[in-house]
Amino acid sequence: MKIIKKAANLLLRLALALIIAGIILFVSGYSPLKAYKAMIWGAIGNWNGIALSLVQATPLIFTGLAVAFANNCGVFNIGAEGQLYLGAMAAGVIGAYLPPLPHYLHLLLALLGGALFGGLWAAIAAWLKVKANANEVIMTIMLNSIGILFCSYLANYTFKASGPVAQTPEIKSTAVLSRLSTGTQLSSAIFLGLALIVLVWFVLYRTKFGYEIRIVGANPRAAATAGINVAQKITAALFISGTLAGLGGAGQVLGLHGRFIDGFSPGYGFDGIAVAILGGNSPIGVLFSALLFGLMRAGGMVLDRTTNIPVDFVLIIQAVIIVMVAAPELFKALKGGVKDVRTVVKQ
Amino acid sequence: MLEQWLNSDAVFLTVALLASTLRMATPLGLAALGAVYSERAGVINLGLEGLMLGGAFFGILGSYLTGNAWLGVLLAALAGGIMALLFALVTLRYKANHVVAGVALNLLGLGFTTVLLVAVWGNRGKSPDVAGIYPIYIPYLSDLPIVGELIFRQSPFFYLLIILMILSWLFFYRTKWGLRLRAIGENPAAVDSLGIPVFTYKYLAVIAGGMLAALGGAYLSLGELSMFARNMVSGRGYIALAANILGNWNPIGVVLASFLFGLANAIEMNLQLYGWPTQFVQMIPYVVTMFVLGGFVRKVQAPKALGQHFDRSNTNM
Amino acid sequence: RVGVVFATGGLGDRSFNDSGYEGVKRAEKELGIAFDYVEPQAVADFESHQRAFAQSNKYDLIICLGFDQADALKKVAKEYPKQKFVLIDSDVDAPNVAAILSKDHEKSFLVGAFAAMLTKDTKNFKQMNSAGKIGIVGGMPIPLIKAFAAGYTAGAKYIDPKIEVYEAYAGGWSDPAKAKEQALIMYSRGADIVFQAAGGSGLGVFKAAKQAKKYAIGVDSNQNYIEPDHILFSAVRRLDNVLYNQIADAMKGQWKPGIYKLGLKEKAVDYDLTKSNLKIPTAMVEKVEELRGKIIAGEIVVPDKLEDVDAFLKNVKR
Amino acid sequence: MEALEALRMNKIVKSFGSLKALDQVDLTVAKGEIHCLLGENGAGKTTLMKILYGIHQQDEGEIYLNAKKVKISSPKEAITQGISMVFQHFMLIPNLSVMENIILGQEETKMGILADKESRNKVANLSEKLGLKVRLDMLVEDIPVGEKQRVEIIKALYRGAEIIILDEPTAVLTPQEVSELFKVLKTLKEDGKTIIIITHKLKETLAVADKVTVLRNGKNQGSITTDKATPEILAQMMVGRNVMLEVVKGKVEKGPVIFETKGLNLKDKLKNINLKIHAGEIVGIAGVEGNGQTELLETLIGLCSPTSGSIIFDQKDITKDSVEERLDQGLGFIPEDRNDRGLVNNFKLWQNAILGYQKRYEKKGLLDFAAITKASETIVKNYQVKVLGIDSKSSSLSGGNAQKLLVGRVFYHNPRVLIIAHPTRGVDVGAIEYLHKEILSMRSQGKAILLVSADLDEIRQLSDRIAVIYEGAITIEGDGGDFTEDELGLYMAGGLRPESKVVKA
Ligand SMILES: Nc1ncnc2c1ncn2[C@@H]1O[C@H](COP(=O)(O)OP(=O)(O)OP(=O)(O)O)[C@@H](O)[C@H]1O
Ligand SMILES: Nc1ncnc2c1ncn2[C@@H]1O[C@H](COP(=O)(O)OP(=O)(O)OP(=O)(O)O)[C@@H](O)[C@H]1O
Ligand SMILES: [Mg+2]
Ligand SMILES: [Mg+2]
Repeated sequence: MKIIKKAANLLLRLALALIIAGIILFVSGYSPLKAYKAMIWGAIGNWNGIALSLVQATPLIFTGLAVAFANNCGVFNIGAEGQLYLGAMAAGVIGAYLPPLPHYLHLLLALLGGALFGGLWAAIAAWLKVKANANEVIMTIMLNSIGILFCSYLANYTFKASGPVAQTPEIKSTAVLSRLSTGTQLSSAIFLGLALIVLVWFVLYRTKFGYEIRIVGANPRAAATAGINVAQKITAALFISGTLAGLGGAGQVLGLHGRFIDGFSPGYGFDGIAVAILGGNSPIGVLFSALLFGLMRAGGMVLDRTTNIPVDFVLIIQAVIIVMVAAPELFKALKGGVKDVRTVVKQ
Repeated sequence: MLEQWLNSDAVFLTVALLASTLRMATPLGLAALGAVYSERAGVINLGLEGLMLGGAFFGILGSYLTGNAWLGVLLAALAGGIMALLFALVTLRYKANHVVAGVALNLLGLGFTTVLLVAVWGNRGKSPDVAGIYPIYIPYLSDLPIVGELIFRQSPFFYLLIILMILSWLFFYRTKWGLRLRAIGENPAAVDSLGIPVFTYKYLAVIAGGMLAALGGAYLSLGELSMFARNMVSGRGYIALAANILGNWNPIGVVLASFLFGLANAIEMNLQLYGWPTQFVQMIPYVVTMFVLGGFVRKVQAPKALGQHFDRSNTNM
Repeated sequence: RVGVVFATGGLGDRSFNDSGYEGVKRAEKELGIAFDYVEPQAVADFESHQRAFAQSNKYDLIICLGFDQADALKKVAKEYPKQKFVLIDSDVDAPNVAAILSKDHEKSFLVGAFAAMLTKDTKNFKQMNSAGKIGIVGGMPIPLIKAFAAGYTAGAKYIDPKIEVYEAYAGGWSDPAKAKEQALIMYSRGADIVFQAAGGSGLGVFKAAKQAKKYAIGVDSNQNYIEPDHILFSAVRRLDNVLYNQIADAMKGQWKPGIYKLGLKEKAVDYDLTKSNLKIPTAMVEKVEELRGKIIAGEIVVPDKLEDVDAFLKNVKR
Repeated sequence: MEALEALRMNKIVKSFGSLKALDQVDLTVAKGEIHCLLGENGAGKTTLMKILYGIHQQDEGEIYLNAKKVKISSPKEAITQGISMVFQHFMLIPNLSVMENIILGQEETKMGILADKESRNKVANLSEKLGLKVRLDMLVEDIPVGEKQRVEIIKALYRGAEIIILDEPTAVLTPQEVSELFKVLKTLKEDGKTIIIITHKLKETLAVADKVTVLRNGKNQGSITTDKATPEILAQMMVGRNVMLEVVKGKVEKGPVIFETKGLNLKDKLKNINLKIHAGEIVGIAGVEGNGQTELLETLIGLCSPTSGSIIFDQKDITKDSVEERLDQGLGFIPEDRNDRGLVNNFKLWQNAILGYQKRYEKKGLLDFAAITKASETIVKNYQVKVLGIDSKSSSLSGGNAQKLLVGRVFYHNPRVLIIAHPTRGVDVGAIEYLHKEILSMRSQGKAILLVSADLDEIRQLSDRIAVIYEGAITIEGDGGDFTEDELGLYMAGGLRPESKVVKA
């Protein structure tokens, strides 16, 4: 019941957002209706659309979970982007260079590698925070740039595939996360994501470890007094956060690109921040907001492809939607406004 | 002897290095100052990137329409203020999460400037050249050896930064408004209970922050290139945010932090010329930051109420 | 009807995508074709855009710009064997794909040779010094751009082995301010000519040339008009022609799949002196034309990797 | 003759959602009167005052100042009406100086620039006149609570208020500080100021107030002048039943020493602390806030490790053990500030009920919800925590109930040694009576108990032995009966030097 209410409320917000964005479009001389037909059709109109939305949502599920997990322990991990890159690179290298192995073993190793390197990258920030109590926000911002450049180096020199592109060789078939349906890019990576949603939910809300993580996040002093090793929990939380982001990168490489490509991410890690916070840092919330972002991206792609509306409007529309979903009071106010209008019209 | 030394390559190169340091630091410094204002009022400003981009665009537009670069600067500040006002409304009045609202602001900044770029000049890449704001040589002083070239032949924006830094410091630590702002960032309920209009301060601070960030953007467009190019801020907003933290939310601190970033950048660009692997050289600024922060700047203290929504009737006091 | 999938970075990059766009525009005007285009935001988007165009099966030709579309196209081309594709800057070997690579290193070689001669020409060019230094500012240190650097260096050192070539990267395609600073640094260290291969960032290089009263070289399309008093010439690549011709062939039913490596020989790349106010001495032009001849004749094989430049200089006969 | 009224609140009604915090409450205060508001935790005292101060808006009812009807919709208006309020939780900015905290909002300036000298003089005069000593240039985060409270009061007076509201100002003060404060209040009364004070301490009420108004569950239980009142009557009015204000302490055979500290030192904070606690014994640590109590507590529980010395628990040296290990061995800890180290507000009650003992509710890595529910419900039942259910947020507990939860949590998990700090701070008489009973029952169960409190009555009523801590050292130690209240107060103020240490066998 509560869920349904929430969903209805969310839909209302989206509708309102689209109205506002529609006004902007209209003022700029484009037809909102055409735009939304394209967007909505493109995002959920047919199987391809749905698949596309899911494809776009997949990496955000991982990065959103990553950021959310850290937030639950009171650590702000802006570094998901860098961790995603490290994970992707590790998975790409393992997938391409390991001698032939049984399918699932190879795949498993690639995923584990991705998780491990993503985690270690985050652990650096954790270590600096705990040892030197360095602010994790800057640390992770810096680690983003460093990690991306480092991977770029590896893709340009150490593990470069021959050819004009800075990318690693194609991964062996034994390391592939199989595609779900031909004609779409949807891969089983999304199942991994869904599984992780459940797993993270379980860890956070059903285990002592998760309980302690969340206590540290809510009141570290009380946690310490209760015999919880705060530093250790923070480190663990950031490490796990990193592994989740790393898995996200691995998923893109093993399921979508089939190799690490320099600069493959348009900022999945950064969107993960918005996804996590919109989702209230709860795994379920992350799932929904990741799907929302997926729909927006997919809709945007189709809007760009099938109409003459410049792609830049997609950014604007997304901004409006995000604000509308993120600002409870604004929604209330507008609803009030709408009501007033209705009453005025009635008289 | 001195003559000789002054003309030596070493000196020449150092001066050049420091000169580019100042140029790289100026936009960061202005934006970081902006961050100080809004964050001291308790509002996380992840939207710097968008604000800078807005400033960069409207600076050019203003100069293009009026033919006067300084009017461009004015328009930039104005636009920054208005964007910030929107941001403030969404975060303060409508209680949106600051970080998310910031992300949205960045999207909006990129989207809108590009749309307008096309609308005004029918070109998605860059604006035409307009009257820019060029370095000014301060009479006599600029003829001094070294310092003359280094400090007294800079862009007006640089002097503006230094002046604003000093004024901001005075504002925060010597005026009652600054005192109140600092207090609001720590404990708005307490300040409110003394009859001080907390929200007015928050709004004004966020707006001031937006204007400063916009000036940072305007430096890039008007001060460096006399044109606007799509997405030309390219991530400086986030670096400015880092500078604001590294500088411990203190006007002087953040400007120094910006100079640190500028220096690291300048060094990086010089080292590239020695043919080392680019990626590694380009890591330098970030590694330096981590080293500095991990090594020296142990205790950075964020305003306690940063990112929190204040509601008088709902604080337990 | 033609569908175009641009490279990430999108229109307005003042080079690659834009000059491609010009070609298609011209085809629209002169051949009366219609076209739709899309500007992907991420590498991940290519595949679904290509596929959607193919699926709709409204398009006689689908043009994919950018090396990083190859992987996606491999898949999609197989799924739609009847759909004609054109791929720019990478090679996909398929019966329904025309993959076109341009030998950017060849044009870079020529402008490099020019630069090597000009940088010492202090009597025709007041601003030149005799330091014998030139530079190139790239967008990102990726193979494609390093090919520019390789050709440029090889060309310069072919003329004068003692020439020093500064090579640096802005670290992005949309950061003119940084590119400008990078160029200023090169100038302050004695370089007189800087070649830009940095997309949108490259505009900063021209600003630097203007500010330092030095010289720059444009890229991809003829950019001389941007700073006619400071841009000596542009190393152009006629992507517009390439696309125009592909479309024309398709219209006439003469379109052929295959992998085409287009260079000076095919007039796909060149240098362009027009629209600059700076006069290049004819002697130099003759020298460079002679080099063009040797390259076309295959006597000179320009390296496209920096690693190979030294070997090239050792073995090449002057 | 009837003194003219300064304030009249008429039929005030205030609800928070479904909860009716104030129901038709009347309050009349005469000019130049010290008026005390009494009531259990959650009775509505703070809410009523927050309405007067413009923080909350009443749903119904009117407010009259000097017989003039007024509408107070913000603290600003309250201040301009000559009202100022000292809140029950400190409203100070920790990283600003005392000075800055006081002048905030009423700064003296010369053309925009802060005029330090002027403000300084003004503040100095004020604290001079009232004999409230504060160090103007200290950061507030570095000063002890007592001084913080003084700062709050100066802050209120600095605004030149006519009506001054004090919400539980004495909760954290020592007797000396309290009597100082009351002197101040009396002087203010002389100057014709009107004072409304909220407290849970009946003796204080009678000592300082002219008139008392009692609230219960948001309803007005009537007013009474102090000359007609006794603690028993007031308690009766508050709780609605007879309350044992004096605990009866049975005799308990003390067992062997089970907890002991040997020459504990912590930088310059703790100096050579030697304590022995026997089974079935309560050792009370009396002392003015900020004389090392916090450090002592944190050292004993393991939050910081001593620079020298050792802690012995059952002949076992636990100096090196982590907090966790100490809890496992049966050390129970009730921290001084429930909201700081005690409870995780806005977490559910059951989540707080197992905090520190979560280990015991783990089955194969998972939380054993059956056990947790059982435990939480038992705690709520046995320790009379007033709450809707174990799923409601602990932030919705009133202080008294929050404290009961905290105590219940520790007692329920049967520790062998108890370290209890300020167990009844900010808690109403009913709850105090109850909590004291529980602590004594722990004693009779043979637990070794260390009790740190600034409340001398509490110390004297409960402790078998009393040690006075001053500037980080135990200056004197003796049997509970050895000290009169005044002696203790004297020692706490540093009246005796360590060397003249008298220890009774
Ligand atoms: N902002 C609020 N929102 C919801 N409920 C509140 C709020 N403030 C107070 N209450 C509720 O109103 C009732 C009265 O609270 P109030 O603070 O007035 O009690 P009190 O008499 O001050 O208690 P104490 O002696 O513990 O300070 C309590 O039940 C409390 O839970
Ligand atoms: N914003 C709020 N929301 C819900 N309840 C509140 C709020 N503010 C205060 N309360 C509740 O009002 C009641 C009385 O408030 P008050 O702050 O006086 O608590 P208290 O009894 O003094 O306990 P403490 O001293 O621990 O705060 C408490 O239950 C408190 O939790
Ligand atoms: Mg209260
Ligand atoms: Mg209380």
